[in-house]
Amino acid sequence: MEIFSWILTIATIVAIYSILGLALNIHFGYTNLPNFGIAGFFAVGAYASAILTAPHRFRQMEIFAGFAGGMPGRFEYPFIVGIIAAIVFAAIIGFLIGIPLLRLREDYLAVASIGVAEAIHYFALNELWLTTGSAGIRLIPMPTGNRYLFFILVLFILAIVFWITQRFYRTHIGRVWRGVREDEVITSSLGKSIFSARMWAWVVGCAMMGVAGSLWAHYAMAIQPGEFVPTTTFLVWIFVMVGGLRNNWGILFGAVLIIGFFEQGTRFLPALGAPYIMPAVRHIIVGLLLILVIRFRPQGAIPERAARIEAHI
Amino acid sequence: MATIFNANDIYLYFGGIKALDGFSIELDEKTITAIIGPNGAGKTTFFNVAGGIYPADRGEIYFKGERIDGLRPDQICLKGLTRTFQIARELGEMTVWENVMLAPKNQVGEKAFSALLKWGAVKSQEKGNWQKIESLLNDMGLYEERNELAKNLSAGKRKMLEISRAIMTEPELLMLDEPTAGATVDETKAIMKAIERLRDEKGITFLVVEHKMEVIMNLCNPIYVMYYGRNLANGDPETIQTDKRVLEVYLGG
Amino acid sequence: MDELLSYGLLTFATLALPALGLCLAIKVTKYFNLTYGDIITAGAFLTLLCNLTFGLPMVISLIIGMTFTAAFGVFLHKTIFKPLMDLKVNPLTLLVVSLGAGFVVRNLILIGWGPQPFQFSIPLARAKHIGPLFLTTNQIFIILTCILVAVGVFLMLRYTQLGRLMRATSDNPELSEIRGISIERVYVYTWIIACALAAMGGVFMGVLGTIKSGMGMGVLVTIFACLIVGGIDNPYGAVFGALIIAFAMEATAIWISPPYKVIAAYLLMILILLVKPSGLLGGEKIQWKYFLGFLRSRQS
Amino acid sequence: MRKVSIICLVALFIGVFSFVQPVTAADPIHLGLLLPYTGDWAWVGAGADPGGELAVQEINADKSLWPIGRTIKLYKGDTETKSKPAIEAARKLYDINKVVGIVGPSSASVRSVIPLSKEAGAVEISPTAGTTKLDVIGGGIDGEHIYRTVSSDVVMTAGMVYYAMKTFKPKIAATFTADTEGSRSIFGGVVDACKVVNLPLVAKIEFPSNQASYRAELKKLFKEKPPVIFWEANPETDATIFKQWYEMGLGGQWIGSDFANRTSAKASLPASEGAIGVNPGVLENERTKDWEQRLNKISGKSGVTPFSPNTYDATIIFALAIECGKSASRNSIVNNVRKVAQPPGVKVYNYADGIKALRAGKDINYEGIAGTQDWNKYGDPVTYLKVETMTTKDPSGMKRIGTVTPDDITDIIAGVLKIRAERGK
Repeated sequence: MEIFSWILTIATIVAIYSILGLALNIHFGYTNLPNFGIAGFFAVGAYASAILTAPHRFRQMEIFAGFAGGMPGRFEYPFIVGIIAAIVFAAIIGFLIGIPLLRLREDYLAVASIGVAEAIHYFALNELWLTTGSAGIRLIPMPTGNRYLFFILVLFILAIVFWITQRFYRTHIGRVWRGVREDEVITSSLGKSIFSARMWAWVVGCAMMGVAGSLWAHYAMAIQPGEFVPTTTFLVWIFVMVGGLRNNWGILFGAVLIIGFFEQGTRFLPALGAPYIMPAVRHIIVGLLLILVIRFRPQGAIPERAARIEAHI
Repeated sequence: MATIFNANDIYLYFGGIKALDGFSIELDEKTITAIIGPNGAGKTTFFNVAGGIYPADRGEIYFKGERIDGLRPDQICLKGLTRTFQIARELGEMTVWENVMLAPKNQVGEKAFSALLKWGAVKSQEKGNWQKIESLLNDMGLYEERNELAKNLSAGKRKMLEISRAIMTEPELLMLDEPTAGATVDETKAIMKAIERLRDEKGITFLVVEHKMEVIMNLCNPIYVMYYGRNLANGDPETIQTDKRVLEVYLGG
Repeated sequence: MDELLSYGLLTFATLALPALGLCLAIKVTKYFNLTYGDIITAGAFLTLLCNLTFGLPMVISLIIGMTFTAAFGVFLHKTIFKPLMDLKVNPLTLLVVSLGAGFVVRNLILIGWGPQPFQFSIPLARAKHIGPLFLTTNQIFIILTCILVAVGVFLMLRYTQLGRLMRATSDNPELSEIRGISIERVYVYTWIIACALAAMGGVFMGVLGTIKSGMGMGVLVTIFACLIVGGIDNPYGAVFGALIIAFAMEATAIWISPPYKVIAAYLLMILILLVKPSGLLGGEKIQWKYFLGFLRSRQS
Repeated sequence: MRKVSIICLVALFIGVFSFVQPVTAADPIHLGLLLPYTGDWAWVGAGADPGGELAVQEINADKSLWPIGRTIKLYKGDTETKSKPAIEAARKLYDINKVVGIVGPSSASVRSVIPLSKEAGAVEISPTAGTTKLDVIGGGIDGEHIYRTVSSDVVMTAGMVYYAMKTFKPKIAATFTADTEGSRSIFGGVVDACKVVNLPLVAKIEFPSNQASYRAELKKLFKEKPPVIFWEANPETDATIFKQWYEMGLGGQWIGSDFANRTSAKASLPASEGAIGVNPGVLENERTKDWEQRLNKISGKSGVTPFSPNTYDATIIFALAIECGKSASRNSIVNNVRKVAQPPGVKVYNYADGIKALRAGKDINYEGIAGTQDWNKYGDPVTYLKVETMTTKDPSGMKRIGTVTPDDITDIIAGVLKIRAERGK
């Protein structure tokens, strides 16, 4: 029945955004690294995967239309190569960017990371030889052929990412991260290197964002630089804060709530006046929601739950 | 007895203020040494320098014959020198057991990949650590609160928590900054007992900064007296109690 | 070369005042406010309202616009940020909240004026050669005003009572509270100044280019780049950073390639973060926290 | 807490889907109108929308002329000029509203929607996507049933160059285009067209949109004083460009594309006085005058809003295809959409005649308002082009000064396609 195919579409998008949310949880929720450059790493993953998997036909079209053609369409590698490349590139670029950024105090880090994401966005816009610029990359193959199987795939990957995030929370590395979050001086006095802890958290999160990017590219089958703008980042932040920072279930909840129901639900409402008003109203409500949540329920809908040793051992 | 730790005239300036002005100290193994001195004498500052939080402007610090000044706090800790803080600083949003579980050195789960892949190793090691921690918490009277968030503990309990955390790093030299501050009389007694027992059983050397005289005089030997970042006197309790300069600047002055 | 001078100065004139205002706000209130970009937009649109809808002359509209923007800024502070600051939340939380506030303001403006661009009703003029410069009278006026206002703010900071209060508060809020300074008052005054400067910057952008909802958010990142390059804790640094960023962008456009002028700003920012995180004229305030973590680990 | 949240979710779930009702034969035929109503290209949606409204109004006007006895109902989706919302909106149209086909979307998001239409086995007729990326896909080739009622940018750029040569006879020229997809598509077309008429381009400047200053770019552009500049940018960028161009007193004749429209004129006048736009437009004759009046009743604006004729044609073609196949199934539309739009068949000039001819069992060839809509193998038509100039004299900001018909530019187009074919090898 078609309605399910629609739900499926939305569910896929929600799942992909949930991965971004979980990554942000590792960055900000666990380690207190406010990453406002999510869109950037999302883009890195998407482009890495798209460039490596786009078919020759795309390149021919580019050349036909009078463009250089460039990298996309040269390789035609399978999806698995694409997604691995997405992870690797996102991790490497995250590492390189982390070197200057991770020295900064949290709020400076936040602002600087916005700049980084914008730089990546403009890079994608202008390096035609690599990304074909604003035209973007299309004809990206969907690995499983049909959306239903792809949804299973996305769900599977989401499950893995979710498990990894949970696992990190419960094992030592997660404790170190949260120790860094709570008090760096103490944690380092207990023999844990602050910098490597932050860097690990940062790189792991960036890699996850890369995965999300790759999935998005193969799901949309077409990407343009215009998608990877700060608004994307802010959307992720908002649903993470609303759903419940530091609690992975809360993040899933937030994603379903904001990305799924809120954004889609408004599509069913009749347009009020000029067409641009409805999205504006939607954004206003999202903004107010964020403000109110932080004011009156800062821990979000589903807060962090104290881990019990009995459950652990 | 062999020297485990010595610091030769350490200087540290904050702008114009001489926080440490050529302070020197030498610790023998398995002793409980105390640093006393009026407020602002630079006791905590010395801890911060020894712990690697502030780099010293001048002077050398040796631990087990290795030079450790200029190292990061975590590197110093890994060498076997752990310090606690004057105002108990707990990792508030983490439970008590997590706080202590954070301390043990080179755990398998510390590397991201082994945390994901080496299930068995991680599990068994954490079980082992927990057994140690369990008994330790029992001794420290924290077992009941093991699943509490650390921020909900009383001041005394936080001290206990901090000390237990420090112990779990299995140090050879443990530097305690006012371990009994804010603790009730009983808690103070418990802490003193714990310190002595650890010295005798585990052979840990202690360096203690303390204000409570009864603690110092009953527990520590030798005692260093610090005054405006300088050594004023040192020796066993009797000598200190009878030392004129000390009496002047410190005891009743 | 001379074109670089003219264009650089013009870009500088659009960046300097908002950068200065934001710098003051951060210095005093101790958090980054992402709503600031949309306050810039609000300033431009409020002025547009007076100038276009009510047909008032430009200068008067600007003054009214600045007044209302300042009032609006104070309103935001009182309703959204102050309650949280009273709860002593950390700066980051305020930053995230300001993000939401920005969403709201931006889209309110969008609903009010729609997505299409606007122009102030100013007669067109041709540029003239004045020495090395090639500018219209309006542009010269704007550049001069910008410099004068900046200097005025510096003098205010140095010599007036308010300036002293602001510096005292930014150096040590607790202490100044003990001294009996009403921090809230200082916050409010700071916001008034910051928002007035924002409005002025927005109007300058409008006069030199066009006005559009969301214009401020676009320029905000560049402004942050100015602050980081110049040193966030230093008002002189903010203006200096604006100067550097402006000329870097225009130089890139002239000698390298126009599309890269935006990247140039961000790359410059990252470069500065790499070599001197505290900014060119900034103190060590940013670094100290992680000499623990990173700087030391590089040495050993 | 988790329980509560799950309950909330379920409630929301029910809330959202209570909107959805099943479709039965008696209901109106659902047709999708997927346009960028918001985002960078909001003006495209605003311009095209009335065309669709008008067409539906005319189709549903007379009960006796309803396609297969059912009315047509438009469901609108907003692409927000981005692909994520475009996909979501298209999904909703296909799955929830069960549309038989989609009119739209624009170049910005068309590439993300094609796979969806392909999977749905539905026809997609874009009234606004001029991008040359569609020149070699669609028209039913490997199952991508995407057609256009707007001509490719190749045609428009040919028109631009043709008009420039005819009117100004320049020795050299230059291009000044934004770094957006539409602009790059125009740029590619202009470059090839200039090769054909061997008009050397002394400067090819590309710039980022929505910047505060374009002085450096303009300086570069006019280094060799080209008498003609082919440009494309979005309205707010135009406003900045023209203002600063005027201030710098650089001279030269601007020739733009469909982006040189009323919106950009409103934004950039008076500085842009005299700038020319060559864009898809209707012929000047009785039929279109009358059509324009009907449109104005709907749009409440004077004149022909951008892309409204193309949207009108696309909607009409859908209705005719449904009648032709005697079925509102996606598959039947796929099979019949070409039949009604292009030769062979009697030329019909409006919906009523078309439907009557079909009922009389004739083959028809719908000749649209925007153009003859006779598609090539890739489903691309060659539409009429109008030439307008930006001026404060006309209240709308644009004054029509000429027309370019397909015949004028066939040679140039042929030349361009030849160049491209060679490049394709």
